[in-house]
Amino acid sequence: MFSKILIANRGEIALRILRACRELGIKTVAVHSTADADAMHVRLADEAVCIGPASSRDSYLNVAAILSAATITGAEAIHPGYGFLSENADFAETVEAHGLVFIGPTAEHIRMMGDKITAKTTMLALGVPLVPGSDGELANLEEAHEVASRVGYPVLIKAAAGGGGRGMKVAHSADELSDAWSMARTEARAAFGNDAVYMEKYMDRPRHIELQILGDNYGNVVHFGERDCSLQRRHQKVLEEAGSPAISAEQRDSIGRTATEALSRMGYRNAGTLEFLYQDGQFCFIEMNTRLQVEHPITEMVCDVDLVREQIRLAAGEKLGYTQADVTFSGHAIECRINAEDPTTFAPCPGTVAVYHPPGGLGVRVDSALYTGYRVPPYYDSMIAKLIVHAPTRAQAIARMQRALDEFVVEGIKTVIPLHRAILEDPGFQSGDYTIHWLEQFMARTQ
Amino acid sequence: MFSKILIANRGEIALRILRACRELGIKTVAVHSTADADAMHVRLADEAVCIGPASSRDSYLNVAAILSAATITGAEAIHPGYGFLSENADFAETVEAHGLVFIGPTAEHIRMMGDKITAKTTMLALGVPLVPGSDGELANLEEAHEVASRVGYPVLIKAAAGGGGRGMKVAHSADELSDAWSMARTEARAAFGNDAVYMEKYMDRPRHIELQILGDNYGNVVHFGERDCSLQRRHQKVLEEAGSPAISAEQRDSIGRTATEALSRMGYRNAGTLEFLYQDGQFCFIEMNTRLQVEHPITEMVCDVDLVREQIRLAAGEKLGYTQADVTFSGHAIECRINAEDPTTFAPCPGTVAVYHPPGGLGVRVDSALYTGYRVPPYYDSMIAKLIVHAPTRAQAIARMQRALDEFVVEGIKTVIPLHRAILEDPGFQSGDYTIHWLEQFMARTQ
Amino acid sequence: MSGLLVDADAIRALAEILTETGLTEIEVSEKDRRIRVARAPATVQAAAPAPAAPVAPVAAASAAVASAAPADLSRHPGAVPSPMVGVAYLTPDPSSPPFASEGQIVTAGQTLMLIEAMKTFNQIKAPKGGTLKAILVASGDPVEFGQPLAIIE
Amino acid sequence: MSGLLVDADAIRALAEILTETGLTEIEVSEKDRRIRVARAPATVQAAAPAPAAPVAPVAAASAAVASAAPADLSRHPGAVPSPMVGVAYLTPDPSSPPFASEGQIVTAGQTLMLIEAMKTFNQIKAPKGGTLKAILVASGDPVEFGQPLAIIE
Repeated sequence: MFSKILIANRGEIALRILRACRELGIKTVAVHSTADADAMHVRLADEAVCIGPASSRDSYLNVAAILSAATITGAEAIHPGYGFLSENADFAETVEAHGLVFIGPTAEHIRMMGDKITAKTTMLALGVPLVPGSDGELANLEEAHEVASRVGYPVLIKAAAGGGGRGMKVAHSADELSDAWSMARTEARAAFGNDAVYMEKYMDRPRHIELQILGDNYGNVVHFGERDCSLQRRHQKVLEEAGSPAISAEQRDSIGRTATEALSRMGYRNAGTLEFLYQDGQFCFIEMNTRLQVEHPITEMVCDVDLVREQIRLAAGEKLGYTQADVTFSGHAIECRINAEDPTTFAPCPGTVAVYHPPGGLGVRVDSALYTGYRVPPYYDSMIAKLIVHAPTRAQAIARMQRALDEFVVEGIKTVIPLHRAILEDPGFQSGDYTIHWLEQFMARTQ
Repeated sequence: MFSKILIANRGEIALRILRACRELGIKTVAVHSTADADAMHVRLADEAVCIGPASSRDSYLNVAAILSAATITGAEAIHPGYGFLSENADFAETVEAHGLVFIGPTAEHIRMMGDKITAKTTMLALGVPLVPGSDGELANLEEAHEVASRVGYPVLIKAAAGGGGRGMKVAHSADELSDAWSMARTEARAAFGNDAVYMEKYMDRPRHIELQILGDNYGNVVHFGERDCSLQRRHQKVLEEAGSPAISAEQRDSIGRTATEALSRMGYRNAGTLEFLYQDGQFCFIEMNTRLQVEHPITEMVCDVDLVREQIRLAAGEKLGYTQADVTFSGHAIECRINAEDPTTFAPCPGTVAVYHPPGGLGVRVDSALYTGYRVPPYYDSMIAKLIVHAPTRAQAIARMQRALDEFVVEGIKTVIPLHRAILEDPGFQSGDYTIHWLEQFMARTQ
Repeated sequence: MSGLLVDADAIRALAEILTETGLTEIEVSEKDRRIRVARAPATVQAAAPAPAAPVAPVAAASAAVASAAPADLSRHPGAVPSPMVGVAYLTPDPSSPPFASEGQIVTAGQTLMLIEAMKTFNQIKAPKGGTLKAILVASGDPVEFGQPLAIIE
Repeated sequence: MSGLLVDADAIRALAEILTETGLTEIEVSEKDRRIRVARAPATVQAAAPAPAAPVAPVAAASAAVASAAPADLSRHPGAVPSPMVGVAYLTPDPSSPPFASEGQIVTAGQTLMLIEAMKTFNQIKAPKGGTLKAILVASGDPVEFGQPLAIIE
């Protein structure tokens, strides 16, 4: 096991990693920008090194400074957290080239999954289902009709060179296909100078479901079930649940088996998350995150596992030591991301926290680096706390989250706590019957 | 189910009960003394009624005021918490006479267990083992020899009318018995005017083990395993563990079966705790607490049960709905009682909490009604917080408690956090091999 | 000579600006007139000598039975505080006239009202003589310990 | 006689300046008119004007590499801060004399020491000319970003 780990991150995740290290008896090195000199993880770390000015580019993204800090403190491994350098394959490579351990997958796998096309073709080859559609470019309208009748309407015609929604048309039935085909090609030609298009099944009301996995260096891979991250605003997750209200134990087992077999064949190591769009019983792989996720605590609650501890253990070369059969699921967990933002306009609200009083009691977990008097700096992400609850049933978890939100006091800055209260009170949310569009519709409806 | 509950207590346990009510959708009435007008549970309750001045006798022990508060607010049930009126049979009776529900056992059972002699004879009759000894008064020295050789040395000769250690002598072998017999009788005659004595096995290095049980109104009783409360100072529990490092699963099952059968035959309802002295594989019943215990959270953590929710459900007439086979034990939990006391002299330190920052993260629970700026009043118990951790193993729970204690900030008043740190670092504690004398010896050794 | 002229409108206007701008103090003066408005910041420390200085931080609003409004009056020197929790009655029985009326001169020991607690009726007597400036509860109102029932001046 | 003239716009403008500048009080007077606005700091602490005011509450003592001591000197006007994390060397190689010595007059651009980071040696040059009052690190010392390396006056 390592005797000293450098934590190449800030905020709540730096504190999360520090806690895991402490409990493993591992010394910690906090690196920080000048703006974070008073951060909680800096104060609690065994050693702290200022690595640069407030700007992330010159501090938390400064590979040379982080490696120098590791060298001068004698750290043996680097935990990248999430964001910043966590999915930077070059960083992982450089860390290993310096004889240090990168707590995460291999640089090769980070690179592979960082390229969205390569990620999809790799997963497809390993038997993981993608969004059904054409095998690449459509030759002509006849082929479009053939593929559409195979995958089922509605379908989406997309520019091969596309992006940003341009050159993208929906056909809800065969009648609409010819028009969609022409319009997509015209738009694609205009936008990208290339009228090649391909077809995908159009998922009009999908859920965002992701699967947590862990692998050791010896080909053993287990999954820890799914998280439902459908509640998003502008592709930012707002509230997550484990398990998903839409997924049965059988479905979990089935997609879990597919995923763990694929990753085991790939030789994937450490933590990773497969993201799927899910609709009508079908999981469609969209991407893989080769790192710890923000929302990992809800999985920890339902599976009674310490994922960061596991990451460290596995990076140190230990074996998983358990199999899929040993992973059990108990109760339901919800996480609310508390951002320092206006709850209606979502304008970030950095500033001084006049009063910080987190909720407590049974089944409540708060992951936050906030404290009374802390100044939320304006330079970084606005997420200041994660409120996580666990209870035997989803209904009890909702009730527990409501009471915890009512106890949570953050004064001096605005937070999205009122938005979370409103979501939890809504019958639509309570029913569990929502899609990735639900939250934006909810906000349009309530504002 | 009730629609409104009056919480007849203060501090962390009032907040604990309030949280359970909130999660059940039950309205709460906080009653409080003038000294507690700014208490957290008062602020969070749906309604609050000031019932008297700071003195407990005129407020939290004021039956008339509490019942009037229940009447004017329309509460249907009263939760007494622990301490104050929780084990007052007359109070329970009066509550029921007013047509309200007392959340606890029957007045009859409270009264029965409140009398230590009746409690013991009742339990003995129901098959629960007591400390072995004579059946009442010893007729003569010969009988003393007979009993002593039956129960095994060392033995204790105690004044039948005694108390406070007077008229109490230990004999470690048959040689010492005659002297002990004479001296005990002489002391008993001098102290109590009555030289009747009886004999008990002298447990020289017992552990304090207690068993949590729950019963419904229909004779169903289950237990939730044991808590080891051996770490005491002047009969005050300081740190508790679940399970006990000394008790095997088989021993738990065995004493649990004995206890639940006894309480089922007795018709015991709601929460209760059987306290035992435990030594050399033998459980000896000493008393029963007919209420929620301070240390109930560690049981909640290892059994994944909400005991206060269960109390309320059962008081409302619901059935347990599960059997002993459904109760499972997972991992290890530790509770540190954080008192506002000097950690070496134990002098109480009421005052203003300049900074309150509880620890957070995975497996950490804080039950406390403190907040930054709160004034700890000098009138009540000095316990200001309970820090509870849960982890897969005892070693991990100890490491987690250590990191949580390191994160815990209570400034402005002295607390016993340094004592807990010292205990957790001690190899003797870490070995798990301790008795009810360990803590006082530890303190004598380290100071 | 007339008393001090209080420009209530100006004060209200300043108070509004105070709220709007988040200031804690505004002082405006002109010649020998001066208005200063202030609002103590909602901090936890700095403990202004308020009747109940530290206040538990509460995120969700929560109501307290009949305790918010009379909080100020409880410090009034002529306040008659309730000695118990119960229900107030201003008349001996529903058909009778009240024990006492506002504006009336009362003598020490005179019954002002009843508080019912545990099915017994307790007489609340005037602690001193004077003018009964105000009766602060109505018949049937629940009252808590220490709640001001009346003001005698 | 009319009430006091409240110049609401002026107060709002002052409130904005207060926010923008981080002041806690502004008083403006002209002839016999006077406006004073204040905003108490919303801090919890009594916020001493320390270099880094809010400090995370820490129960257990925790050490910070070479950051405690030089904290004060980092605000010295003549401080030369480290532009990077690394290891300081005062000589070009172990057998050579140091680049500069305390008390010496240095010119702007003169090399004072080296910082090794990622196996490259970076020259730390005097940002201005003056007397080298102090060298704050020794050869082989780890240094962090912003740490004062020397004082030139």
